Amino acid sequence: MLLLTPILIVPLLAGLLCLTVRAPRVMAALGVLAFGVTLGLGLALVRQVLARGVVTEWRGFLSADALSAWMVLLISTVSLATSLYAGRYFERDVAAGAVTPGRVREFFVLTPLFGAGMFLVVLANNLGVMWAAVEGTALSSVLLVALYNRRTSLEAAWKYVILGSLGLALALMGTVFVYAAACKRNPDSLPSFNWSYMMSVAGQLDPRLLKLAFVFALIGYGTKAGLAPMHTWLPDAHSEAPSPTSAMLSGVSLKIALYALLRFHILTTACLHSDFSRGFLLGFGLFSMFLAAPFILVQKNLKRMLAYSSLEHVGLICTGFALNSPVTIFGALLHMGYHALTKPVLFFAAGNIHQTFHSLEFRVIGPGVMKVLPVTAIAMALAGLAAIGLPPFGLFLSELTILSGGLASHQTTVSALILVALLASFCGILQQLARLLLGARKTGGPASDARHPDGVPAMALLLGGLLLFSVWLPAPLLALLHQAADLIGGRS
Amino acid sequence: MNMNDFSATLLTCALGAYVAGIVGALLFQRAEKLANGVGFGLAAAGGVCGIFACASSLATGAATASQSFALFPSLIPYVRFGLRADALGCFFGMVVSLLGVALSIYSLGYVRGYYGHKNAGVLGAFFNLLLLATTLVFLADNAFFFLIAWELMALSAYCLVSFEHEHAETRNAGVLFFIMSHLGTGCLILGFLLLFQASGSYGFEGFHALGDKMPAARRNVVFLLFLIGFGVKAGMVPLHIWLPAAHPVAPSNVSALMSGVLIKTGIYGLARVCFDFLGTPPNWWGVTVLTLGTISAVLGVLYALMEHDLKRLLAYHSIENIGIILMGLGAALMFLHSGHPVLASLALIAGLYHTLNHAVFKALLFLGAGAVLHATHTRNMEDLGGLAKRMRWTTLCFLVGAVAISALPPLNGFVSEWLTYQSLLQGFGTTTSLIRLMFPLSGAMLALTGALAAACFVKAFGVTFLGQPRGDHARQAREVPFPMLLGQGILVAACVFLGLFPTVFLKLFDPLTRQLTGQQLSQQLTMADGLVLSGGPAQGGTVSTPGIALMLLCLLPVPLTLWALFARRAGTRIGPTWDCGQRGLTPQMQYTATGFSKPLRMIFKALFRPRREVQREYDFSPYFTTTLRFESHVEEVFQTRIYRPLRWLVLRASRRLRALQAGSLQAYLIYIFVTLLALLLFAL
Amino acid sequence: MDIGSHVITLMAALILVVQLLMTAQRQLPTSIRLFAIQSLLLAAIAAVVAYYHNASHVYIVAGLTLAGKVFFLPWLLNRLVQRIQIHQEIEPLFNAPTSMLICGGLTLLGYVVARPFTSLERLGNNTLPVALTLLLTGFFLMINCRKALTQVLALLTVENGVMLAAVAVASYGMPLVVELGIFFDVLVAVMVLGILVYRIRETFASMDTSKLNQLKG
Amino acid sequence: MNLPALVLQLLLLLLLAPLVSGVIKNWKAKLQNRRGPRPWQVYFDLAKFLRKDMVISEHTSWVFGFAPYVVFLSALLTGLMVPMVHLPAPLSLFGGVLAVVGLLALGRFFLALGGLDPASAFGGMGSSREMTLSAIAEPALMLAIFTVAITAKSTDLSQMALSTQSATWKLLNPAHVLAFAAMFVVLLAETGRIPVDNPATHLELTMIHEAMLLEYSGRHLAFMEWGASVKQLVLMTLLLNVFFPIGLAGPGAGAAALGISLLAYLAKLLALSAAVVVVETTNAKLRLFRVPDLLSAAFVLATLALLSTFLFH
Amino acid sequence: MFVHDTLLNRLKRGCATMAYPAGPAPALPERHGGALRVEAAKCQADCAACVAVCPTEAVTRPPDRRVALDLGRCLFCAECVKACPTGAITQTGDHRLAVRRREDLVLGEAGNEQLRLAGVLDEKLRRLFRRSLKLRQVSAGGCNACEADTNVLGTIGWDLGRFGIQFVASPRHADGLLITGPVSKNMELALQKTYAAVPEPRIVIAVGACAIAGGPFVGHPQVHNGAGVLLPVDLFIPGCPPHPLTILDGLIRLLGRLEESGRKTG
Repeated sequence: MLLLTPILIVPLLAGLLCLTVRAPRVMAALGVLAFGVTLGLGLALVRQVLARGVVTEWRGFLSADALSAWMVLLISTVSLATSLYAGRYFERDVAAGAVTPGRVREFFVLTPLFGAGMFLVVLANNLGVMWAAVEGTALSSVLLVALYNRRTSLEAAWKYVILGSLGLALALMGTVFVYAAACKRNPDSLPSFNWSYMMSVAGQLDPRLLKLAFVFALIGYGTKAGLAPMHTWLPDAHSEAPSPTSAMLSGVSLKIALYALLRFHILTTACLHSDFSRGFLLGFGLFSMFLAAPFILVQKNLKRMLAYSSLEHVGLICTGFALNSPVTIFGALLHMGYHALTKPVLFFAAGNIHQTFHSLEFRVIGPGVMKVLPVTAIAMALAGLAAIGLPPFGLFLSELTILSGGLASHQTTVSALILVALLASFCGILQQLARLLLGARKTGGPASDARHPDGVPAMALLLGGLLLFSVWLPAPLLALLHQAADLIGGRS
Repeated sequence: MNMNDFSATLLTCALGAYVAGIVGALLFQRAEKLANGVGFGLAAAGGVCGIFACASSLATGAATASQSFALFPSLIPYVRFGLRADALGCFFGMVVSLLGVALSIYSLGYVRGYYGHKNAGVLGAFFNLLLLATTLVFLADNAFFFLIAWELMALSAYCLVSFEHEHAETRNAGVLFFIMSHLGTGCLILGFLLLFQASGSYGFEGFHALGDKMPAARRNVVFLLFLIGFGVKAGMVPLHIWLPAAHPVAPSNVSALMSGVLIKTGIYGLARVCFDFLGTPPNWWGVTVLTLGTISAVLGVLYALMEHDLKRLLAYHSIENIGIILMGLGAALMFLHSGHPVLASLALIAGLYHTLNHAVFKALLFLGAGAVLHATHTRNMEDLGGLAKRMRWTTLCFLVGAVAISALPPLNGFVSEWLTYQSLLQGFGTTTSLIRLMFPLSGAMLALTGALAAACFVKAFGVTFLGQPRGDHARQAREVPFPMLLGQGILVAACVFLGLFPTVFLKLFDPLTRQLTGQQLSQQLTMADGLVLSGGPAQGGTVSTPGIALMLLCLLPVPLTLWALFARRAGTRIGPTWDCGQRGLTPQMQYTATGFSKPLRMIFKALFRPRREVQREYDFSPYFTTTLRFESHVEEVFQTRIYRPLRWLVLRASRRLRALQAGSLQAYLIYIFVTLLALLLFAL
Repeated sequence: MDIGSHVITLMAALILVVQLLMTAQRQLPTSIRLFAIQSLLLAAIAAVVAYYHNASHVYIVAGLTLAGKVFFLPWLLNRLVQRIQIHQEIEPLFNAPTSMLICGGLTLLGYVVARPFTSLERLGNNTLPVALTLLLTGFFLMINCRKALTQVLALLTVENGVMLAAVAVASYGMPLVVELGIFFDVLVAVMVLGILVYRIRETFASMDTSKLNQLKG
Repeated sequence: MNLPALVLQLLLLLLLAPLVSGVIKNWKAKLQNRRGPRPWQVYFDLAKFLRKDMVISEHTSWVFGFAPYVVFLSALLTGLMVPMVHLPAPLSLFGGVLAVVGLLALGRFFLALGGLDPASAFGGMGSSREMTLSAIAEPALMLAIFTVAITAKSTDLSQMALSTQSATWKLLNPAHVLAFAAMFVVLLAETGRIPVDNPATHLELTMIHEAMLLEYSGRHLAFMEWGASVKQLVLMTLLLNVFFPIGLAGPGAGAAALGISLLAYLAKLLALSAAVVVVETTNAKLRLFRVPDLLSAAFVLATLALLSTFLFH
Repeated sequence: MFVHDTLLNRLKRGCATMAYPAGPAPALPERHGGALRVEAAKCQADCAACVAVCPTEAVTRPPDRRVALDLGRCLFCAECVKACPTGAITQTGDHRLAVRRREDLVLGEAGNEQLRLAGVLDEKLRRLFRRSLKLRQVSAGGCNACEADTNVLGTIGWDLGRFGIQFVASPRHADGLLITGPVSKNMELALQKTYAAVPEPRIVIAVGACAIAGGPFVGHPQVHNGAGVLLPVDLFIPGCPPHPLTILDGLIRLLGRLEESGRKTG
């Protein structure tokens, strides 16, 4: 029974249907329906993967192993929450005149395409197709970032597209070199570009070529994944995009690029059996974490702070993979899941605040948001506490797993550095959120609007999921993550 | 059902009561009175169960043989929510439960002040969460669960500290508290992970006496990490700045709980790590803890003397008492190193008994301060005065607390300081190196601290309760509702009982010292069937607080006979206070808190660096001033010399780093280009 | 066989020359035309490779490159230039001589990096170093010029560099579906860039990307 | 502890204390070449105060009335813990030197509160200065006690006296002499003698101990004065019987030995009083903020004593 | 060294306190005329020489009655002695002037040509204060002459302390007030409050003409003409200022420490 293709087709169809439909409410419903279906398919895929290890379709063109199944789950959850939130969000935006109905239609068309692109990335077996899919997601998200047509969002979109395309060009060069290594092995027949094939022949590939390929892929996909020092587009894009889009960008699109980089990392380790690629990932990961902390500390804009916090979390996930012990990789995958559940809530809350206060500057919003938007403020507080890694929420669990894995494999200094970076960003975010949410309302500014707070179902879904999975890790999910961890660690 | 199951079930229902308290308080948020009743009622019930559970398992010695039992099945693979009510955990559990009961009853009355403008339900919920988390911290039996409980405790304490978050001062204090606490937790996480690395598993049993198996360098690193981590939470001097900021702004029942129990988690941690995990310590550990303890004690009381905000004064006193406890622990570590387990357990008992005493009388004093705040809506001692006649029972309770904290004989402060003196005295003979000079010197500093504490509490009690009311708030003060008095009454009873019958409590310490140092001292320390407390060696000096109290009563007939003989016909007349014949004393003529501490401010000028500004406005001649503004400051050395410059440096560096993201696309492209070139050139 | 490799080497050198020209001059229309020539040369190399390895799908690739990059994209960009009436590139970051020097350095770097892999090529001995140089100089061109449209062109030259590497190193290009994917992506990318350039032109009334610096910190 | 010894010591304490302060006043007068009040004048004063009425300020609370009894009783209780004539002091089981220091601190605590209660500026000033100076004196006192306690390996006063008595050379031991000097300075500070505070002054602004009693009258004042004199006797006895326990009757001593012990005790007491009188007449009162220097000098003396416990023997 | 020299010097000087009252009283200076003696019989019929010359109208001679000299108001300037042609008023050189009742101070009637000696306190007060009397000195507007003479009693020569009499700082500790000065309006409240502050049983001693009857300031609107107006005075010690011996004599006589025959006691 076909499983992978519908995951791709359903969002594509939803996107195209939105072109014809008139009412924005219907478009939102379509989006929710599409990603609801993909979530269901994703769960089915997980059961299949646990049963058969790898699920392939179209003679190996689409293949899904444990890692990609896990990514499918993340993508559909985040996209579902985003489309749930986007419906009411744009109603208010249109009412406030910030965006024209045409643009809203553009949003509802592009978001499912964006989702479909991401699905293709994780399901594509062929590295070239994977590259094309990542390029596709990049392009669709550019127009989403430029939705508001303000000077700053255009600037952000331009930087996003230039840096993104440049990065992907380098990534393409990396893919070409990988393919060249494959061709060198058997020059006569046209080798298949499939990932599974590549892994089977990894042993005989030319190590020097693969090193060069990995370097290009690292810079290329690293730019898309927002690893420092290639992260400069990230704060601009995530802060200027409409909140649903920045939720998707931060929540999962960074991880898609990281997924692609991971594929190259697995390939290189399988071929070189050395710490070559691991060292780079470690270096860039730690650098991202340490670079994010000062920016968070002195940040003046709410969504930019959340963007830097994503930078820090991606850095942590990348370092988790780079520590290369089964426990740390398991921790990193778990962290991906929890971060995907937490970050969108923060962006939705930021969206509500943006629409109420018409600004994202801490100075303008000022203290006392709790008094103006109680429900949003509470959701933001909970998600904030989760983001800085406090126990009731899962992120503490995954961070501690990564750290204990690091120490168990005797990489004490690196774990200590990770801990220092986490503490630094903790101080920054706590200080900013406390100054923002608590306190008495200063005179003037919008009165506490008692109307029904928007975006609650989306936030409730994510926070509920986060709390549920912080306390309970269902067995199939656990098995999936262990399988994925073995895959990345190169032991399966 | 043997004793172990009995205490286990009691413990579980205590925790259950707290959880019910949280849920109940949140559910009935709308009905304030109900939320208050349910929330704090259940907290009190939980406390009572906790006391019986811990006391019973300590008394019957079940604590030593207790196994850990999982609180609830953990759905996460390698995390096990195991509790183990061992001796040390039970002792601290008893402290938190005892305080839980008294404070909850007090809160029933205190929270009425919040009806109408603040949400009593949320306060009740977080109060229960704090009690739950603190109890779990004491009873957790693996590092993972310990850290989770530790962070939950810090989180709920943060929410409680910034409960009245309308004022910016409260918010800043809350953030400062949480950040410093979390930095401490960072050190703890690293420490526990290093232990996990050495032992292979998270369980505390695996960590037992792990120190001997670890290389010396790593063991010292682990010790320093734990010292910093737990030192921040305990409020040791260099890391204490959050304490005088956070406690005054929190609601009084919360600051009582924080001062009474929260900072004791730091002491529990140090005791658990230094005595249980790290095996026989090198000498410099004990010396460091003793020195830091002494410095904390002296600086704590000196800064307390300069305060005229009642709750900041009490907060600084918490630092002082933590210093005294650390002196006990430090001395115990040094004795463990020099191979005197009996003396080590004496010092340990001194430290831990002072922990219990401090928890009780500090909570009592904070409740007193809370009652004053509830009645007069101000914490500034300069506006109070004359409350003795208006709030009769609160005055009595505060006086008992003041006598106890100043370590004056019949009450419990004296007993634990007497034990500390005994251990310091007997410590002199343990080594021949010059280190032994530290004992008498820290003994002298302890004496200085005790006397300064007495001076500080004469000021605090005298200026707040005696004399004439200085402000109209104080003039209209009325006695606080009954539950608040009952809460204070329980703690007064505890103070008196702990003071008069220390030998009863020494038996509770037996399982504890047997677990940590392998000694059992209760026989050695008690004489004359429990009435007299001995210092250990045969003729080593004894004290009997019940004896002192009894003799104070027996000597009462002496003045009474003198009265009967001479003064039967003498009458009493009420007249104005003697004012050298002036027109009458105004309240402003009384001695103020600042005035009271003026001599000490002059004597310790080098430390305080007092600064005073006098602005004089006059119309035509400087000799006829119309208005005079006087301002005097005492410089908090740690803030101005260490923390503020540090913070300024970090912020300046971050701002300079911000220039990296200066907006120009060219710069961003150059970053990527340089990275690419670097990798191509060097990495291949 | 060797004639083919000579031809390819020649065309690779020509591509490099075109690239250096583009770095030096400032006129927008001439840049577009230079890009068209470069794409033409690339299509030619693809055709030669296809001829010698008689791989049918490479012909399709060559044809697509010809259609897309030599005719369609330059036409699109020229139409855009007319619409926004800006022809002159303003003061670049480095003046002409320094940028030429830097390109020289980058070429040297390209050769150093590519040296161990020249054995891979079966046709034309140093197309890989040229491809790498093309990529690096395209990157440098993007840094150097401030006009949005020139940045698009620089991006396309980088993309040409990658395609050249693909043709040179992989025995005869990549599988067709990958080539198609890449090709369409490039097309869509240029269209999106065009839309953005147009919008920036409307809101900022100028094409100078250095004005895009409000987002700080 | 046997009851007759306790009652005897109590009576001795009550009767001897006013006599000692009377003797000191008389000798001071003699040294000022005037006849001065007779040594038993203090009895007459106390008797008169007891008979007189009391005028209590309207602002005072119950603490004002409670303080004199605490001062008086705590002083008496410390008296019973200190060996005066017979070696194990009647209540030596109830507390050693630490308990004595603690009880004196309790007395001082309530004395200071008594000073603050009537809301008069003098009382506040007196208690502020009293608490400050006693706090500065405390470390020197404790270090001196530690020195002796370390050599005697006990904090029990009787044990200390016994250990000093056993080795006669101990009297000339530098540690003991230095500790005695430090304790002597602390004695002057605690009992409010001239270098620190002038008991006979009329200037309220210079008083320390007297300022707290300004509001007391009648029997309260009697108990306060009596308590103060008992406290002075206790401190003197502490000084004498710990550093110079010559003639102190051992545990099983007979009547004769007790007699000799009493005589020796009185002689030593008079000698110490003479020393105090000499210091008082030949010195002027120090400025308030020069007193800490005096007390830190005492602290240095005590530290030297501590060092010399193991440097010189 | 310093201590050594002081001690030697002090011991050499020995006790400088006078033997009085055990020994003889120190001689009064000759200018001090001592108590006055008024023999009304010697007065000539309508002679009023002394009345005119007295600065404080201490001497009165109402038409129908014999001459009356009020020693309370008298400043002992001895003008009347000089002015009296017949020597009716003479100076007796007797230092014992203190009296218990105000009316005892008025001389001239048949029986009391001379002052009666001050009687002892009533039995209850005497037994209370006999050996320990603490006085609180209040200077109610005085010219500091009486205060100086009272102060002299504290010196080593007179040494008031040996009788158990002591001046104290706080009225709470005092048993009585020793008032000097004519009690000016400004000091009235202070005097009242000090008196109120002294616990019962308490005595009041007025020293000097001002305290008794206003002295030179008698009749001045800002003055209350002595303490008697406001407080019940137990002992009057006339003189302006009374010689320290007189004050001392008054005090110890009040306490009954001076058994002496001769003059009647009041």
